[in-house]
Amino acid sequence: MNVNELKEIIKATLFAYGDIVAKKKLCDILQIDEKQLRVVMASLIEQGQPTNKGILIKEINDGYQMYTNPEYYDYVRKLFERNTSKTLSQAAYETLAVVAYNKNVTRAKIESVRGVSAGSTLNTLLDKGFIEEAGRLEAPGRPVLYRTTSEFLKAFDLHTPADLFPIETFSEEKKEVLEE
Amino acid sequence: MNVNELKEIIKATLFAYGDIVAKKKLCDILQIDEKQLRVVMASLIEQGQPTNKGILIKEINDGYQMYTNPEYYDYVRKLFERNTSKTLSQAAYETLAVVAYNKNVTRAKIESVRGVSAGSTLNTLLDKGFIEEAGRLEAPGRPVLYRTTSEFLKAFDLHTPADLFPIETFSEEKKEVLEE
Amino acid sequence: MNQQLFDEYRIRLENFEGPFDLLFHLIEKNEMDIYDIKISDITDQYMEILMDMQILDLDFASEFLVMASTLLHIKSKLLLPVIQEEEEELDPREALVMQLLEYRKYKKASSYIKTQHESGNKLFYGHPSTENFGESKKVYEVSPIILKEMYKVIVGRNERKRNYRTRYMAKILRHDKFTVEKKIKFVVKILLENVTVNFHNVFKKKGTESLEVVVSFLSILELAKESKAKIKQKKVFSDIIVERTDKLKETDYQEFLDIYQ
Repeated sequence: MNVNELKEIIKATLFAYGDIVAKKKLCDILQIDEKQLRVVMASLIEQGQPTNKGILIKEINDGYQMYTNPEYYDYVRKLFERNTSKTLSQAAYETLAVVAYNKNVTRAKIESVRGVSAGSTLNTLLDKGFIEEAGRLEAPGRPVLYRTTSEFLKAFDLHTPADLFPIETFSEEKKEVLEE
Repeated sequence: MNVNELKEIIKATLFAYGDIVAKKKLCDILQIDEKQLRVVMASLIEQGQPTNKGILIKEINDGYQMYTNPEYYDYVRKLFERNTSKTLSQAAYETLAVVAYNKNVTRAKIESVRGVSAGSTLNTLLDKGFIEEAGRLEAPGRPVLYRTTSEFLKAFDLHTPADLFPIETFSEEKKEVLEE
Repeated sequence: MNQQLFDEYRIRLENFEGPFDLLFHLIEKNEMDIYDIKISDITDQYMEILMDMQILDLDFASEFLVMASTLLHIKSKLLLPVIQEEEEELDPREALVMQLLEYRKYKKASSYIKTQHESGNKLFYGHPSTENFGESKKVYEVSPIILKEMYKVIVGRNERKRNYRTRYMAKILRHDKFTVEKKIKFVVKILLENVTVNFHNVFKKKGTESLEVVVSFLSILELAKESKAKIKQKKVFSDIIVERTDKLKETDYQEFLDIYQ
């Protein structure tokens, strides 16, 4: 199969699926290996920019998904009655920050960083699908671990968890604490 | 706004909406009249065929909708296939046969036919979506009735339950089993 | 504290994400160095804000109160004369400062996360297609023929293994036993002949085995459930009146015969 044909099939599948399609799945369907897929996808993603920019494709976690070019947000938004812009509470953003930057994190850790109880905020984030349970910590009490989801990556315009600015970005230059 | 820009915005809106977008709505969004829209759409639809054929656009009623090129159905279909193991256990096949040939059947009946407890097999089949609950039998204890689903028909390549080969001995057995 | 500053402090605690957030606010307002917090000033101001709450919502304020006690503890430690010991004395503020720095880091990260959310909000992801992609390929390696054969096999096995034997067994077992199945037939017959009957007179005659009485009673309950009979009892342990309803038909007798005979 030639590359152009592959590209069209990929577009068709991503469009029809409407969600992240795993790389492995695409390789299965197209009968190609992941290296070949990467080449095709790179070309497809790049070509999207100048000639076909209404609908773009991005890599999210171990898959790809189609999305609308944010440039056209103002037009697309008009299609939907509701105001599509959704924001979360400050508490939710802080909690998400702790979860996102710590990969697998217990409720106790979140509470110790923020100094407040995290129960209801965690529930909100679980409901919205931005975080999920990720097993339990092998420690006394076996507390539940939380991590962010691909839904989080999608809603926060990130490709992988590694896309986040490193947390050090947000700490002031290191001073020797309390040194005179 | 130039025609190419219009085309990209139209693609973005049709993609995001995922349903028929009315011509009037598109005209509203793009601030153009219906005659202009027709020209742009004609060009967009035509251009789809050779260079961008994974996702096509068609006119439906008074609007437009995106759809996948049917040429690629065989690939796209693979995405939606259930990712389950291809065989069932002997117990599951037997149980399924009893349910399929008896339409609405109680657990007691299955167990009486097969001579073994049916609990875990029933759960497997319920999980796989091959059978479902179909009310209760109006008899002492009001036991749950089971029947096969359309998922079962799909997986077993049947169009209707009547497609099953008739079992001649069936009527003889019915009374006997009910009496147990 | 001057009036303007005081008004600013009259901010409701609800506006703060927690005690760390409030402490930050105070440190910034007082233009203090986070590494050298004037604990005495901060504690006083912090307490003032807490006291200013007209009604203390303990559910909400408990975390702020915990911080208050931490501050007071640190303050008291700082007031004590430092006895120089061999190992270096830790600054009592250190743990608090570490926590504040950690919190500040994530607070900043959270506004970045929020920005990301705003840009993510401008993306639309489409929906799974509702198109019909045709009959999906047969996933299970089985055909209706196999299913039919399977059924024949179990029916055959069933026949050989148990059918005839169980049929006789069932008859033997039922022979001397009272069964609801049989009894219903009997009750239906009696009710078809009499509109009402006295339970004690008809079903609980002298010499009737208690098992039979129970079975009779269950049969009546079964009929009552199907609205074919009504049961009345004036008071506990008094006689039970069983009354047939319009729903009880001649055909019921035949039907029960068919099913249970």
